[in-house]
Amino acid sequence: MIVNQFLVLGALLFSIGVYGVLVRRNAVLVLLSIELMLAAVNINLVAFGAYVDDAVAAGQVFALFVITVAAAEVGIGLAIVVLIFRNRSSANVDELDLMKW
Amino acid sequence: MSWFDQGWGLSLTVFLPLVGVGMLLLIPKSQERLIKFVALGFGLASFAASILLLFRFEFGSSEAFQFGTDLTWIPAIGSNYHIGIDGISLPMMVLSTFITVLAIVYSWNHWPDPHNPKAFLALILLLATGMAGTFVALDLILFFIFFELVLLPMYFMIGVWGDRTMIRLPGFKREVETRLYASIKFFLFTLFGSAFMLLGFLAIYFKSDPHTFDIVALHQAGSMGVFDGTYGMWVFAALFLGFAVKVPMWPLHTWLPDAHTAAPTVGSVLLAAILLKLGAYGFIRISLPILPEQAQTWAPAIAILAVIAIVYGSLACLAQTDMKRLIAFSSVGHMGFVMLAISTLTEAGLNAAVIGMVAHGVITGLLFFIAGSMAHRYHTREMARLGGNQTLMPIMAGILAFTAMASLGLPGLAGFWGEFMALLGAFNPLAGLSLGVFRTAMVVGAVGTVLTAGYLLWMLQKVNLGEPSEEWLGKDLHDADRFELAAWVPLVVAILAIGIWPKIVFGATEGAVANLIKTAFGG
Amino acid sequence: MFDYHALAPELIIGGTLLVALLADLVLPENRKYLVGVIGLVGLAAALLPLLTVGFCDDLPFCEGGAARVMFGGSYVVDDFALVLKGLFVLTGIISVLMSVAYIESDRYYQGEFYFLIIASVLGAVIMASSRDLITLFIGLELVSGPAFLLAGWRKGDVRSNEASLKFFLIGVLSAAILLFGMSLVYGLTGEITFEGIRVASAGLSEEPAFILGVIFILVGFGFKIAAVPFHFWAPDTYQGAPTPVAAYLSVGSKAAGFVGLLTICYLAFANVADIWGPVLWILAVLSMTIGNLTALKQTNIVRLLGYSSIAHAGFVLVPFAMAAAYDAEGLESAFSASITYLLFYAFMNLGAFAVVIAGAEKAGSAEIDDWAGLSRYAPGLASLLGIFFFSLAGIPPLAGWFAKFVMFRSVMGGGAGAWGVALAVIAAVNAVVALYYYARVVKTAFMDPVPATAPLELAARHQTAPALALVLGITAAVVIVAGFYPPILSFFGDAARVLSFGG
Amino acid sequence: MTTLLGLLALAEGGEHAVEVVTDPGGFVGVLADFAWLIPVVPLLATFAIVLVGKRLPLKGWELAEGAIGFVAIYAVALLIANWVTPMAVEHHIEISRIGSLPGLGDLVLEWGWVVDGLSIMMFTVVGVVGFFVFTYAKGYMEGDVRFTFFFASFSLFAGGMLVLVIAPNLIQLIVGWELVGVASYLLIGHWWEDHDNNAAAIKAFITNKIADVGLFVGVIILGITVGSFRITDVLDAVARHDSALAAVAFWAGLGLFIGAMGKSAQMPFHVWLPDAMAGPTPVSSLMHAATMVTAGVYLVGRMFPLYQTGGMADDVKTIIILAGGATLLLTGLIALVQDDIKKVLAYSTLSQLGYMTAAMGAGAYTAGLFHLFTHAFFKGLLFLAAGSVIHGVHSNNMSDMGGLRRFMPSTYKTFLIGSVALAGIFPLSGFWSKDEILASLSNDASHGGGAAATLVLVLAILGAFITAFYMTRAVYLTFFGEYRGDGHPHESPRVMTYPLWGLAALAAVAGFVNIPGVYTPFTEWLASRIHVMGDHHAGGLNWALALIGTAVALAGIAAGTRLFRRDAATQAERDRFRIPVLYPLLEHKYYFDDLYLNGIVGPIKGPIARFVVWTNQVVIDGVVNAFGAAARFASGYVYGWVDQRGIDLAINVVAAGAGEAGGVVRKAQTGKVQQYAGALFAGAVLLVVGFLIFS
Repeated sequence: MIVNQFLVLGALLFSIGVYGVLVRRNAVLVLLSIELMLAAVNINLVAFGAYVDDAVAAGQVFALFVITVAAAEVGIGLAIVVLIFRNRSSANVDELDLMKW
Repeated sequence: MSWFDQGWGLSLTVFLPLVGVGMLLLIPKSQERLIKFVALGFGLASFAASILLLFRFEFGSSEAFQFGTDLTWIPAIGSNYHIGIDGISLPMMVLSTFITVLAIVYSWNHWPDPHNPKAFLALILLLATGMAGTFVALDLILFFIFFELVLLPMYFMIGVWGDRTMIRLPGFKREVETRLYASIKFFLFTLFGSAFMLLGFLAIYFKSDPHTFDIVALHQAGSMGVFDGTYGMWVFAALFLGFAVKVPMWPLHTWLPDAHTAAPTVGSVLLAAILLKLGAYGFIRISLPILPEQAQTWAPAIAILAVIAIVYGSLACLAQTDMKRLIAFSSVGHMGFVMLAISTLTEAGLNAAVIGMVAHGVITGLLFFIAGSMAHRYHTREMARLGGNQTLMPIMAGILAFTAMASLGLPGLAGFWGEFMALLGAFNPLAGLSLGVFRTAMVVGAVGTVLTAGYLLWMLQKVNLGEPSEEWLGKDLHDADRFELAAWVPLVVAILAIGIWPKIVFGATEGAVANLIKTAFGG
Repeated sequence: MFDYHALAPELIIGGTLLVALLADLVLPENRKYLVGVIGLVGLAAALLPLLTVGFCDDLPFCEGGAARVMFGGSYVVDDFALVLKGLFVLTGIISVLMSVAYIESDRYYQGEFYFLIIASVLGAVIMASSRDLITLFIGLELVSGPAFLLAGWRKGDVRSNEASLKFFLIGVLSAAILLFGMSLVYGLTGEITFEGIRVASAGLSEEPAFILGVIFILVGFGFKIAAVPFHFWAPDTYQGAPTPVAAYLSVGSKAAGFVGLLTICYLAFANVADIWGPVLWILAVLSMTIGNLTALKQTNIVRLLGYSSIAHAGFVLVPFAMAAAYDAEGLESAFSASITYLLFYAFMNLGAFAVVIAGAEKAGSAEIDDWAGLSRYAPGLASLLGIFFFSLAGIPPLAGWFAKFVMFRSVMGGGAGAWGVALAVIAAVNAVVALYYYARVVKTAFMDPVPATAPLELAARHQTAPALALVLGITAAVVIVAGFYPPILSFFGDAARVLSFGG
Repeated sequence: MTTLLGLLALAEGGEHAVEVVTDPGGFVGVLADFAWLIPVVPLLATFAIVLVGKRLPLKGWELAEGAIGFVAIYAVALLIANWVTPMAVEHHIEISRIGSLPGLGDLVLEWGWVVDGLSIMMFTVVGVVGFFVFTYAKGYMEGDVRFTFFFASFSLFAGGMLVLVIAPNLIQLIVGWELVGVASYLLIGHWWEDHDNNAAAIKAFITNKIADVGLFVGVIILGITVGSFRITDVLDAVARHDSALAAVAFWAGLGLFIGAMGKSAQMPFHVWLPDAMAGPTPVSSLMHAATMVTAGVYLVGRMFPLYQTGGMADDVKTIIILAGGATLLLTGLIALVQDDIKKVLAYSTLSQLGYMTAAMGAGAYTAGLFHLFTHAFFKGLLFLAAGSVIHGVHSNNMSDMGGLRRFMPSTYKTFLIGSVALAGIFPLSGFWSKDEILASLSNDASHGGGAAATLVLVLAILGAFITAFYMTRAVYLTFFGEYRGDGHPHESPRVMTYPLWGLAALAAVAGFVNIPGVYTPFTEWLASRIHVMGDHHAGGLNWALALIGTAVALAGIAAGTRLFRRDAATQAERDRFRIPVLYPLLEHKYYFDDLYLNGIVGPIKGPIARFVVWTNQVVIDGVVNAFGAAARFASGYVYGWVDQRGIDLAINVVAAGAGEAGGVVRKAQTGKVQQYAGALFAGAVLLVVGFLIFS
């Protein structure tokens, strides 16, 4: 089967995620962009998993783990964002420069 | 006493002061008398051990490492606790323990600000361990540890108890306290040197086969030319950097005047008397025997740097107005003679180097003691303001004059032998070395002795002679007290003894040196 | 399949977690510190099986030897793993001890705090044994996740929040990059276990996608060990986070990152050292140089330690750098050099942070200038400061020298050649530069006059908390003794070396 | 026969070597074996005086006097013994082995003592003259601030001088050489409250130290090439025409002679001696006239076979003779214009040392040392007498004296005897020794000495005239005419006058021990050396030269009398036209001092030294501090730009890598976290790209 299209898709998603991380100002959106990157990773894993198709289907298993961990991380992330929003009533990441020098 | 001869004697000499440090830390700060006695006790114990070794030493076979032991220390890197002394290290070790005791005695009632005898004495004892250890270590890593062990105490001694006058450095806006500048300068200079020295040790280790840090084994390897070619060149360069900073050789010497001047009296004494010797000793013990080929290549360069140091140091002294700084600069010149002697790679040269080091140790140590005591009385070191000291404090002035005479290499006193024999060695260096360079060096060095005489006599004139300026007439300037005399008289005796009967030192060194030269240079 | 003896540490810590949670539910507010005690007991208990497994061959009741392989090679308990688990558990214990007083001072969520630290330690312990990508990744996340929260523990403090969010975002981003790299590696080798990857990756060192994968994985760990240029989060986070947490991050989680790097580089990518060797050479040089130079300018001690820990990461990376050039002996000594460095670094850095905590309480601030003349009113503390900082600077006879030494040793030998020597020289110069800023703090504490603003009467009243004092005592003792007799630590570094390649 | 030191040496594992050429045996042998006491006793006396001197009834003088008395007796005993049977005995005690020379064996340090004619003669001079001077000094220094310290230094000098003359090897010779130098430094600066005296003392020390460079080099050359520092070994090598030595002998000989020029104050090293008069007069008498300044001549004598014709360094002889000639004339002239009576005698000493040196240069071993011998007595006497005068009138200047013969008769008579002896009038000692020098010079001129010898002969005769002239001047200005000083001059106490008479007697008769062709025991004494001294010594009395010399001297006296007998009052002004052309030159002592001070010492002490310190503080330390500054700057730069702001650049890289447009990048540069993220990603990209490019 042909794996390249999947890889290109993954790469695109990943790049978009990176773009988002770099330019979006709202922490939640940055978070989501990272989720995009993880999604790209999952695509890769699944595609490769199908491609190499080893006995333990490691790719797919890995993907499942990634999804779970991602969920957990989003939980942590949102908690922190809420915390910050409470203290400064803003979730803009570019205002976080207390410790510049 | 077999246990004593099999490593315990040396270990006691080296580590008793360290135990003393531990004891001091347990004593509350308020118990000053107790603190002093404990410190003195451990200093004396270490000294006694070294003297006992001196008497048990087999002078007949002074080329052999005696009283040694070789225990595994850090198996991970194949480094052992290998110690022992031969005729070269014996005088240096005894000197270090000797000076330590005197330093403690002198400190008895001379406390620089901020007082705190507990910390001060602890640092002296720590230094003692480092100094003695360096002279007995027969393993490169062990040597390195002891060599570095003196850094911290001296850094604190200068930085905490040092001279607080403000100086402005050329090219800098802000003024800074001398002690702060001097201490960190000393620290960084030495660490810079020794970092490269460590790389050099590693390079030796990996080139030797089987890999070893054992100095004795490496002497053999070196004499068989294992470390030849450009590889050895770089290694020698690395070691050179480490040792030359410590000696110090021109132009790596500039930490010395600052450190010596800023340090408290005892600090200056220990610096001048022992610490400077660690570098020169490193050359004799490590560089020469392990890298003989490179030593021969480098010898002319070292000789040239040495004579530059002699003349440069003396000229610098002529322009000093601060008595202590003058003495500090004089060390540059005198160590120049030691290095010149070493660079000749001859028996006469190395004998001269060792006796020169011992002599410089006792003489300059005493000079710093006196300079310190005078600053203690007059609250100034400006020679322009002093004068007529001979009238005000006859005894102290007398000892100062005596020591100055010894320092300018007066025959019959300790200083002469090192100086004269350095020149002697320079006249015919090891076969194959450029006669032109060394004989020129000899003449320049001889001229250096004239300059030396010059600045010392002028110092005496400014400080001792003439009518005392009236600013001192009212003051009660008591002459040397009993602690000062207790610390100085032994040094005076040593100066005389070594001067009249240099065999005290040569008797130990001659065999060891002859063997070293023979194995390393086949000469 | 299951080797309960070998897995005992993980199980005990896991159990401790549950107990801690329950205890936190039932305990009244003023008894919460007991959770910490429970944690300590649990962690201490976890040390026991480590020892019994480690010295299995000498013990009558124990069979199976020291190196045990489980789950088809995915999970291995060899001496390397044991040593590092030991390190992590000890770090955990010390961090908890440091925290007790600190957390009590602002009294909320103590229970969760200890819970999270122990969880993070558990993650690190798992990483030490994981020998495939998934386990490694899980372990990594288990280390990071709690750490994100811990960094933001002082909820009221905006700096703390900020530290936490920065840490989190960068952490997750790097995790994503790491995963992307892993996915590529998996795809190109078709293997998950390190052994399999090592075999399959034999010919791949020219394959761009594979190179991309490897480098992305390095980047992911580079974040964890705070190597330049992936270090930016570290100073901010250390400064903002509660100091004990900063201590834990700079030692525990950094060490965890190195464990991942070590195992994956030396086991999975052993055949493609020519890829990661040069990369890590560059990272090492950048980390040492920029870390040290930047530290020179710092005015806040915690931040200074942050940059110093970056520089130290560079020093730990040094032995990796020449891997491509090493012969077998060289590889082994490099591997052990890194571990030994980590062991020594752990103790002196934890000690340094402990001093900073105690000192900040005495001097009322963590700004260097406020520490002027500390030795006048807190001589003991000042001396400890000197001990730990000069040890970090690598001045004999304090333990640090040996760490530096093995680091130099690894690049000078093993046929490292000119690049190795060059790296050694750069490291040497950096060591000298580093001395300057360490010495500057000591100088302030010892040689500067006490400022008028110094809260002397407060300092006089204030007593260092016993737990913290205990930490100081232990670490100081280790630093001094190991300085004169390094084998007490280097023994473990060595042991780890010998058997990890056997296992 | 082992002695105490020998035992000590053996105990130390050294060897005690005895080298006997003509063993006197018996009691004399014992004397020779214990001769090491000669230097040791005064040195011990020195320590004793320093330690307990102040507490003794006579404040330490008795120790000094006892020591020097012992030396005198011992020396005379040896002299007599040597008179009966010439002896030459050497003892060496090894201190230690300091190295080995390929082919030559070990190089050792030794203490030792040589008892032969030459050293015995010197013992006698030092001992006897010393005894008189020490006695005299008790009176002269009575009530001085540092009476005790004075005698400590004085017997230190005696000890050092004897270490020098008893030395069988060059190292020990250097030891004594420097010891007398220090003693001289201490005694010239005895009244150190006045910085002029200190300056004089330092000048003396430094000048000698400069000359010592030559001595050191010479000694080192000899020691290394011969493989031993023993003088006998060196002379053996000369005797057997050792080729290695022959190659360097000239330089070695020159080096030694430069050292000798320093101690014996030959031009251009003469500048220190006149200033040395700042010391107490007994010092000037014993050290700066009788003994110490003759050490240079002694050294040449001791090493004579090296210089003598057929020796290896006989080319040096020309230099020696010329140096001597120049010194004897030029310094003699300066004596003409001095007002300070001690300065007159000082320049006269320089001039007489010139005679000795010239004689040595002429290869006249005996003549040179004979003049040393006689000169010791009459010049010592003259200084003591002058001291007695100064003691009487409390001034050094002859312009404050005059007519003193009435007030201090014995001083006057003894001074007169000394002057006549110095002028070389028959039959006083000076006549014999000076005549022998003239004879040897002419002899040398006719035996290959060449033009130099002839020239110096003429100079010497001229010098005889000048000597007589200035001594006459001194006598008239001091003892005749009206007393011009203030206060009432008085004769000195007996403790001072008796020594004057003692020395006067010796000054009168000392010459008879060497009447050429008639009775010459002195020549035999000096001949009793381990090595034969070739010495072309004029056979009989050279009548022609004797007459010329005497005539010239008488002429000088006549001229002096005519010029100075009547109006001594205003001599200072009159000197100006009495010595028309030379005067300004003489007044400024040929500008030597100005040259040395402003030309050499000044620059070194001033600009050069300051420049060196400047290089130290600014150049070398500048580099050091620059490193520090650079590190600080770099850290500022790295922290400010790379670590904190420069990440923007990283973002651009990412943007470029991700093919983004610049506009987006602008926006991207806001939040710090995102910059960190950007840096992270940029790092990754850079590494990958870099790797793909470079591998």
